[in-house]
Amino acid sequence: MTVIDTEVQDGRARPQRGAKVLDAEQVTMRFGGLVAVNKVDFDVHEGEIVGLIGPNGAGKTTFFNCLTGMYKPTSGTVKFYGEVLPPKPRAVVKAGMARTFQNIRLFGNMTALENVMVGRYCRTTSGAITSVLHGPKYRREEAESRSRAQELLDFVGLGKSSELLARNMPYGDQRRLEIARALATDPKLILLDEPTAGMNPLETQQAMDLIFKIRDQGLAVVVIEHDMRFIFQLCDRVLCLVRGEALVWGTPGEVQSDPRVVEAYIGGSELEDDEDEVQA
Amino acid sequence: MEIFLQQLVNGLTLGSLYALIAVGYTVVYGIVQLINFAHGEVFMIGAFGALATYLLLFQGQTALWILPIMIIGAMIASVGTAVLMERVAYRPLRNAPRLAPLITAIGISVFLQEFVRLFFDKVPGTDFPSAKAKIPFPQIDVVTGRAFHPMEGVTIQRAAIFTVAMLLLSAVGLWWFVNKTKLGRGMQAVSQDPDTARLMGINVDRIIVVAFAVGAALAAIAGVAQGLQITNVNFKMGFIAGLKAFTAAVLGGIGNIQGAVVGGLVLGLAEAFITQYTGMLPDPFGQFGGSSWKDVWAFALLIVILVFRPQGLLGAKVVDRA
Amino acid sequence: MNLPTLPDTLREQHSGKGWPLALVGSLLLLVSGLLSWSFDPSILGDISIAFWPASLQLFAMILGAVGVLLALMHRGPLHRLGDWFDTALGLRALGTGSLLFVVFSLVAIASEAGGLVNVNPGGWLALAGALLLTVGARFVPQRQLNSFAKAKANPVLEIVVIVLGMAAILFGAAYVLGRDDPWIFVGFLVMAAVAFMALARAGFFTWMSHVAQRHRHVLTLAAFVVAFLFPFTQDGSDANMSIATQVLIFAATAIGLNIVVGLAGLLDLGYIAFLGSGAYVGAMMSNAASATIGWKPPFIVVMLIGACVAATLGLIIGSPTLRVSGDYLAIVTLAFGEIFRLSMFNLDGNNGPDLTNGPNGIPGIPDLNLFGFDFGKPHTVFGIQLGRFSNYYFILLLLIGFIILVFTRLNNSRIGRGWVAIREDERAAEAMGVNTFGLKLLGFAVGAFLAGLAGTIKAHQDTAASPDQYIFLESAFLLAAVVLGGMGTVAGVLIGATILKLLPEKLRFFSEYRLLLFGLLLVIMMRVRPEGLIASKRRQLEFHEDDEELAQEVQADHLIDAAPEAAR
Amino acid sequence: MPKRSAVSVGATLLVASLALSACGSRGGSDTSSSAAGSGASAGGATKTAKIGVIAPLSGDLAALGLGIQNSVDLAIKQANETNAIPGWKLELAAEDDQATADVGKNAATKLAGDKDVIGVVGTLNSSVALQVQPVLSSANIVQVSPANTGVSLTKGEDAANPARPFKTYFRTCTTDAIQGPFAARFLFESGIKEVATVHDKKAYGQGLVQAFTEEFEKLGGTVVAAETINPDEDKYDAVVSAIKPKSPKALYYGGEYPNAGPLSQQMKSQGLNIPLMGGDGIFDPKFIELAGSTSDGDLATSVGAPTDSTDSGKKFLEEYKAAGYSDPSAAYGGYAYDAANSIINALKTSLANAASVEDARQATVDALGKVSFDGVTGKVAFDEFGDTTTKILTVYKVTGGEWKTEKTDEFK
Repeated sequence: MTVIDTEVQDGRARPQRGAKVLDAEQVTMRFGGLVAVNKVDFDVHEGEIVGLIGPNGAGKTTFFNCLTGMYKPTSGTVKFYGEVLPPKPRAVVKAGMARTFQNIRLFGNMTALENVMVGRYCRTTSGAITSVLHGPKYRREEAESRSRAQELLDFVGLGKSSELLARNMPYGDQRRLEIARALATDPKLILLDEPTAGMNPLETQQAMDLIFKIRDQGLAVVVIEHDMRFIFQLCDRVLCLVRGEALVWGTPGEVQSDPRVVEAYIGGSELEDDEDEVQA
Repeated sequence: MEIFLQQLVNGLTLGSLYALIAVGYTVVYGIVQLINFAHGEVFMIGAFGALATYLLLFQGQTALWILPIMIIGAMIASVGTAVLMERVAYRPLRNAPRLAPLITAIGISVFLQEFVRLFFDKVPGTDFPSAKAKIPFPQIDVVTGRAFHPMEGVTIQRAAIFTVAMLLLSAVGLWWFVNKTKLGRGMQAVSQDPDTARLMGINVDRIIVVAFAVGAALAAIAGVAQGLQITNVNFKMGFIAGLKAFTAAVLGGIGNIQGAVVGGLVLGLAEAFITQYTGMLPDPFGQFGGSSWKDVWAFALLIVILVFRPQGLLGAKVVDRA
Repeated sequence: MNLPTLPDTLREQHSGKGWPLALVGSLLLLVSGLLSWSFDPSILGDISIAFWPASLQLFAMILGAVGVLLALMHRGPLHRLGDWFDTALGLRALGTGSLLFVVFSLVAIASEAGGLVNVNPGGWLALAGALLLTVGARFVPQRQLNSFAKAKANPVLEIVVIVLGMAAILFGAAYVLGRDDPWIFVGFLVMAAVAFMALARAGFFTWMSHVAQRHRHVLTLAAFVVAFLFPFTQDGSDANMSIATQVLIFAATAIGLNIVVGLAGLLDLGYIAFLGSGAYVGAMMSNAASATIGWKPPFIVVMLIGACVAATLGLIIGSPTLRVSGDYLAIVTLAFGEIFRLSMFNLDGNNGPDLTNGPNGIPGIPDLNLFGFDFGKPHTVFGIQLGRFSNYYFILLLLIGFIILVFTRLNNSRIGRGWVAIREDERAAEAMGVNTFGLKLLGFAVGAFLAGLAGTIKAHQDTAASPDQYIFLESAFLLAAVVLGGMGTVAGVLIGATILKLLPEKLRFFSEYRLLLFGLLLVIMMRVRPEGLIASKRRQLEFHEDDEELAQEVQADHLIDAAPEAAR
Repeated sequence: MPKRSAVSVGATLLVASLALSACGSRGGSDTSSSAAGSGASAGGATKTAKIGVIAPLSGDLAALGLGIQNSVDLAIKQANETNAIPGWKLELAAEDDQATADVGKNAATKLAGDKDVIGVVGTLNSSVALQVQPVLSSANIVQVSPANTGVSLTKGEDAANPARPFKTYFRTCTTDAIQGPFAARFLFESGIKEVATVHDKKAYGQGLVQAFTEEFEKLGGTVVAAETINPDEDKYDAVVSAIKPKSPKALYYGGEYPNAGPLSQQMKSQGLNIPLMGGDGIFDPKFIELAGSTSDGDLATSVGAPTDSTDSGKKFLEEYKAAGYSDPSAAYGGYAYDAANSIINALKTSLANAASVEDARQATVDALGKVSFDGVTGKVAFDEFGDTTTKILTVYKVTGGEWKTEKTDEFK
């Protein structure tokens, strides 16, 4: 695989933290009587990889959805570059935040290239008329979209698969395609929901390399994961959520050594099904 | 006042008919989330089943005891059709893309209409009239004939009383079936959570067939009631009736059996009163009232409910079918 | 057309005998067409004369010729072509198919003339030929094939093939449309299907699709030239042209619907209302005596107004998509369609303002007259008389060309990708920044706009607009054309529209059963081939040979993946 | 084709056919000509002319349509037997219009494309005629309708300034403009001063009710309620409820029997016990079947004297019966028979010296305008608009489950 780049593989040569990209303050989310997320603080800077961990039902995905604008928090604010975004996925993407899905949600009957080109949608503006007339704007944007999409496919290591249907691609490639699609929206911040779910160790390693590579482009990255080892190797800071509350928020070392985290992971999976439902 | 009472009677009669058909939509939807678009045709086949029973066994007679046998004949025809179509057309599509069952349903609907139209008079061993034109429906003593006049200006048709009575009877029967029998409770379980129900050892396929059958049986009763009321049947009678009944089911909250009954009655009454009172409005508006526009208003109501309150009046099992 | 396959050993033992048998069978079939098939000169366009083949004889000769061609490609002078085409499979399909065709022919003769005794030696010879071919083909061994991807392209040859193919379609269409005898008509269809199957099995169409990829513009141009030439083959008769114009209007509307259903994945069961609104605008602004609007602008303006009215309706019907989707949306659109029809029915002055003249519609719409060209008058071009419907055919051809252009260009733009993304996964599309609601509305509006354009012409072509032309069943037919042909494709919709409009017209005995079969067809299609006769490029890729290995790989991967996923 | 089963016959024919094939000449039937007409060989001296029929041969109104088709067929057969037009053989070309305008137009296009078609009998429905007229007119083919009663078909849309829209269109039945008023006078004269009207909004029903209302009000009666129904509907509760409080003494219905029957039944079962009266569209046994036992007393007008009341009418009915058609001649059989005979009469002049059918079409249009003979429904002749000059009408009444003649009169 071409993505493996020995220089960043060790993951220790981390660039300087940049400006604050995302700032969540006291985010609370209630569904009826259930408090899914309770007063959580969170922030991400440019060039930083932040992890989000927690047992099943800890409210990770709910929190994630608050960050990406799918939900409007019951109280508290989420600011992106200092601004509160409207709770509309489209506006959020436009502002520069992109995401992937826990259960891969590609456009199965489109080719890999087309999938990525859909990601360019919000950065292009050709309307129906210029599209039909093949006007200069259409030609320019279409060529730009195409080359950018191919570039991104190359970047994630799928350059040769551009004409394959997404549904026919191997599982690991689908994950990477999803990342390429998210990158196509020109994000400042990318949120990855369990990017290594169902991957074997080799693929996991490749995914980690890819995430470093994205970070090295100056993007901020938020990762939700179950795989502790993966998170601790990858992230600069880690937030551990348990039952909707921020249990620990610090460097991988701090989180790893906190006894409460271990305890939470052993005994805390009561709200199993809630997460799936919220996701759907 | 007489006008009001008369429209109340008309509305309840119409509503009872809608309610009987609407149950079929709601039961099936509650269990498989399928809009059985062909249910209107099941209703139509019920009416023809009753007619065929009459023509075969009792031609020329008018005694009351014939009626239950006609209803049984109607049910055999309707239930048979519904079960067959579930088995042949819908079951193989249970995991198909979402457009497939709906398109199939349209296909079945057209097929059944045409089948009756073309072949009703070709049933071997009979001399049924051709269904290409309207066929007179038999008159039965007691339930057809001279109307009642409880007071000046109000008429109650005998067939109307029959329809409302059949609705009451069916509602009680249905309540008993759903709550008191094993199959009925199985139906409830499947509609709440098919996967768990399957794990608990409930035969989901069988429950689905039962749902189709129950809906068809009530539609058959509706078919007979309609035949007695308007004294003729034709192969097209299922389309609009089916659409209206679907509106009723949505109105009450699709998936909710009480909802279907309430929705049917509400829709029937609404239609009757809209017909009567919009026609009396001063002119620019009055033109859009009366019986010509009642279907338009019914469909407009359907759209408004689907858009703004898809869970209906009584709330329903709403599943995102996106 | 698959008989049980022979055991390999048996096939190897007799492999030498298969080819000559197949060749002789094909030759017999070819020769049989030159002999008399029946005693009775009055049936089936007179097949009683030797050395002057007609109808069924001609069809048998075509099948024989295909057989000879395939056989000679397998071994003999053309054997080098056999490296590319799977002649064995082709011959087998042809064998079974020819047998079917000959049996059909004999049944036709027997039923028309009263008994098999009326079959002449030609017919029996054809049967013998088909039998020999069937048996022989079973023993013909398959050869190692080269992939077309490696084939060296000879552009001139390829273009010639395209032109020949198109010419064949033109002559075939002109011939078959001239047949009124249902036996001959069906016989032709059987023959065409058999030839098509045989060539398809031989890989001919795979090659054609490669060729088409390389010469897309030539293909499009050729298709339009053929369509343009079609009226000239009709010898001044307008009966077929009347059907052809109906097919075009139907297809144009169906392509518009294809945007909504095929691309954006939104089921619309009230689509005929858009065609209807266009037609009503066309009618109300025409010079008809009962037209209800006094303003008579030039037709181009009327077209635009009609299209815009339809597009506005499209926006209204599309607006519930903000909150409603799936089955509920389908029912909402159905209700809108019914409301449209009932409104047109009611707006006659008694119930509401007098706009549409009620159930009687607006009759007596005069013919179009554009730039001094009167569409109602026959015109003579190159010595061939073209009637009223031919005139409309040409303008409709222009219209459908425009509609196809709009469809394909939108499909290949960011908007088209947005639609497909919505169809595939609306939430994911939204999360990728696609303006889902706006695009859905746009889909409805564009589709409705195109249908409205078609409607304004339809009003003049029909000379009337009335509510009973725009019933739910018509919407169902449109949907069926899209589903039958293949969602998201132009060619599929054209084929679907042609099948649904042409067959009932041509097979009058069948018209009574038209709707019955239509319903059955929908059910069977959904069960057997939900993607339609012609799968869209995107869907076709699913079956693409290059992907086959990959698909297996993916499956294997998923087996591995399934384990940890289940464990979670 | 007679059935040949004996092998010996086959063998003889084998020899014959081989001999025939040796000559190798083709009868000319497999040329590229696409018109339906060339199927019949133009052998001998007789040339072929076709008379088309456009009528609903399937669907709700098929009973009426088949009667028309058979009656025309009878007329053609008789003309051929008597060799009415020397040198020409007549053929029937029947097309189904399913009582739908669109289908009717296709049928007309097909007939217009047939070079042998000289005239068409049809249509049943005025709404279909509106679309058939222009198509046949553009090919200059005469059309004689046995049943269209819509006034505008011959007098144009503007009632004040009648102008004939199509020179090729004629009819053997009288129009709504006569039938409606005739009914109005009948009701008024039988002492009914308050009526309700209902129509199905179609050209026929609406025109009928309009003409009825004008005359009835002119006579001094009142129309207490005017309602419409949608012909697709089965239940008329709403309409009956709206009419009942106005307590009319009779209901005049504009439309056809598939709706009129159930309407009569339903209004009576809801306590509105007044006679329903309609035009020729409800004058059919099917009406009584659908209206049930309470239909006694319902009335219908129909054009002309009852077919079985005149000698020529009786003769027609006997011949029709003798010809063994499976469907009855129905309400319009006599008019269709007269329509066909009017065309045949015109052809006697126009085809006499014509080389081909196409050449004779204009002459046929001219000749048809001058036709005058005694038909089974009375005298057949046309005025300057193409309307029949006969204005005899009959009122029928349902008595004991059958239509019985009530009154025959000439409208003045």
